[in-house]
Amino acid sequence: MDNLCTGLCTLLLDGGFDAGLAQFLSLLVGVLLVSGVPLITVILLIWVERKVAARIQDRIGPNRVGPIGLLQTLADMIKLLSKEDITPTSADRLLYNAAPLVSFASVVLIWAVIPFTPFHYGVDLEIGALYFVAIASFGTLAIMVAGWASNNKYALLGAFRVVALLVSYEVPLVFALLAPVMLAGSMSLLDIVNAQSGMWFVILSPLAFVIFYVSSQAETGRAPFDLIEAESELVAGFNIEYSGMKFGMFFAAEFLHVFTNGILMAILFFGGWMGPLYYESPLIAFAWLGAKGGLIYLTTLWLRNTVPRLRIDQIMAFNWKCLVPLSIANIVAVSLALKVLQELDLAPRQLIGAGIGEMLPTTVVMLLINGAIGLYLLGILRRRGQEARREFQAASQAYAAAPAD
Amino acid sequence: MELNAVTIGFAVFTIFTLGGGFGVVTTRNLFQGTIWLMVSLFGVAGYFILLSAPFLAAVQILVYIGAIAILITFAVMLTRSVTRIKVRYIRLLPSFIGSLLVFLILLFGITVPIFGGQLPEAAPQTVASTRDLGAALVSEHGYVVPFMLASVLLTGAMIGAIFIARDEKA
Amino acid sequence: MNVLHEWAFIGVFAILAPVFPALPIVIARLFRPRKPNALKSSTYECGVETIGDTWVQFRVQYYIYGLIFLVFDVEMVFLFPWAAAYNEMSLFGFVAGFLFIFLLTDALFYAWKKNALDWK
Amino acid sequence: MVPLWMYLAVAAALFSLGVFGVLARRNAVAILMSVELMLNAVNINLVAFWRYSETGTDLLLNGYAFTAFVLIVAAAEAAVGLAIIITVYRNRRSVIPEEATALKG
Repeated sequence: MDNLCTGLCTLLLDGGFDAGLAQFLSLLVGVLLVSGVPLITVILLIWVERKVAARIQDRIGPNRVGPIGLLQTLADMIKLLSKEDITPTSADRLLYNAAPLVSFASVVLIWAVIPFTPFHYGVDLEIGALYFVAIASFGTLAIMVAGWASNNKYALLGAFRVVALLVSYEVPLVFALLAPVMLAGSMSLLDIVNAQSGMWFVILSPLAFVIFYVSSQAETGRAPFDLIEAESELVAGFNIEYSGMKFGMFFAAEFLHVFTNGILMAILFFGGWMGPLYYESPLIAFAWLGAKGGLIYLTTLWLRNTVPRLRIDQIMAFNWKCLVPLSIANIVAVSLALKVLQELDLAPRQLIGAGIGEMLPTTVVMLLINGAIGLYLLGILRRRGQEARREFQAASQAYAAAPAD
Repeated sequence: MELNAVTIGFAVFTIFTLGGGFGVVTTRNLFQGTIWLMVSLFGVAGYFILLSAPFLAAVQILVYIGAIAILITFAVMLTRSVTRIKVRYIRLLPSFIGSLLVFLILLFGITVPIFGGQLPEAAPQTVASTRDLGAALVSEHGYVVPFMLASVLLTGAMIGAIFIARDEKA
Repeated sequence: MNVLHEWAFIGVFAILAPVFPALPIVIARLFRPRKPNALKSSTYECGVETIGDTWVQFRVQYYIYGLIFLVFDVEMVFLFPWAAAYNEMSLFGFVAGFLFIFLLTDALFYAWKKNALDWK
Repeated sequence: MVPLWMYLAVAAALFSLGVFGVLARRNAVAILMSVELMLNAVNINLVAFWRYSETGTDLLLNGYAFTAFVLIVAAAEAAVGLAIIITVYRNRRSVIPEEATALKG
């Protein structure tokens, strides 16, 4: 959008506008264009989410409002608009009202740095990768504030559990993020995409992708990590006191966050807009990004609807005793292998602009290392699973053998 | 001082920083105090951006709003009777006079006489990138010793804090 | 000025981002009914009267997770520039980064050994 | 551009607010938060000096790197400080520093 902004700016300047005002107006148009993408997608996403969930559960899903239920979200919005908005008397009014806004804003703000095509993006920050992690931390704080400001035991308990989950899974997420940054030698998302011209990072570092995928699923509070919506335990968790449109905002934020994570993964690991013919037209590049992000998004929906919820102690143990050590091992392995290959002149010093041919030895070595670590991990997990099953069987036999009172 | 993006940003972030700081020292409710602290530190992050240090701004938000805010909130909830303290302040008047004196000395004793004359144009346009920082952190001519010390400090802090905070009975 | 221009974009975005969700909430004010009563706006606990203070005592495990997270979060501060400078780094710098990661991993293993990572 | 002294003035004000909080607040957590304010005032100064004087010389990154180290120290201080407060609270049911007198001679 940068070129568009400057173009508009000069146009306005020629039209006799004040310099500062022209700059501001062009910025405003740019922001509206960029933010339009997530705001329009979110309306579609809610429909997709419900339709996919319904199909997986062998239902039809929304099909009454509009063709194949496409307008269902609009109908829901009208319904939510007309719902009474109850603020509990004991709530902290200011923080209570601010929390859903911050929650939604923290997701939309991520889109400022997402490169849609090689030339169309909000901004290309030097610290892009760090930026979206930092912005996401506002979402965590918003949940904490929502839980506290409701002044409700369940809300506070739910918020505590969710925040503990979110901060825990942020560690492997950020460690996994280090791998693309290291491979590209830059934190700018544009550079990271450009560095994948030779080989996608998902092939160079599949483990990092898996870690990122799992922890971003947890970051959005989706099953199997859905402590956020543990209806059976916490009567809906931190948002229990919210109603009407404010409640809707938390959910819109969640849906959008899942899709945003899909797009981010497409950018970080699947080459973003890269694909056949992407240089022909920005629309094709944009379509590639959307297709990749959408596919990843669909797999998260699939996972969400088919995997049962884990207990909180299992979730925490899985994170701290499996994902975090794995992500550290992964980063050590990636950096070590790449350094050795670079010293042996088998890998290009700069991945930006590297061809497939140059990347071949690196790819093979990286795949082998990742495979070895992955197999080792699977072995450990299998042994742990067998142990757990044996313990469970012993316990159930002891229970069956015990004399009934 | 003309009106442009930088000056507007400076004014806004000053309101954030000082307003948040004021909230921290005056509010009785510690949870709200934490939020005020975050408002204040967000303003500080804004200054970092105005001063062309976006990396530090991101780190400020990541460390303070992402982690320390959560940590303080957890601690506030763990020490429940914190909110029951009837008296908010002790030695209110002497503290007020003392801090006012500190402010006046800092402002009119050091800042204005020494740096008041420095022109705004003194700021150079070349700014270091994050990559330079990364290279400097681990180079033998750079900051490798503090880098390692930071690592030791963090390890020590984590081990120590876990050792202190762990509930022996549980 | 170029860097600041980028951040001006982020600034305008940050001002507008909370406005997007605020708009429907404000618009809803025009349509929605407003008939609050004491029962409706009381604290919701499945219909049971709420007993005692909201600020029940929490377990210290939350704090310990927060603490470990904080330490790792701060570690990122240093690892990100290190990773960004990776390609033009000398072997010395590379080893220094490794040592850094190793020391922090040490702390994680201490926590593991002390069972501080278990949800009790 | 904003002149350097304005950044320093804001930092001085923030520092004084922190001093006031440390001296006058009764609650240990509030005192810790005030200490964080003071550390951040220092950080504003460091970055401002770096931006306005250092980038023109050979010492390109001193202020920048130093700020990052102050951030680390602040984080470590918060972690250990809060852990101590939690432990003192657990043992004495109090978060008022004046009441923790077990080690007083």
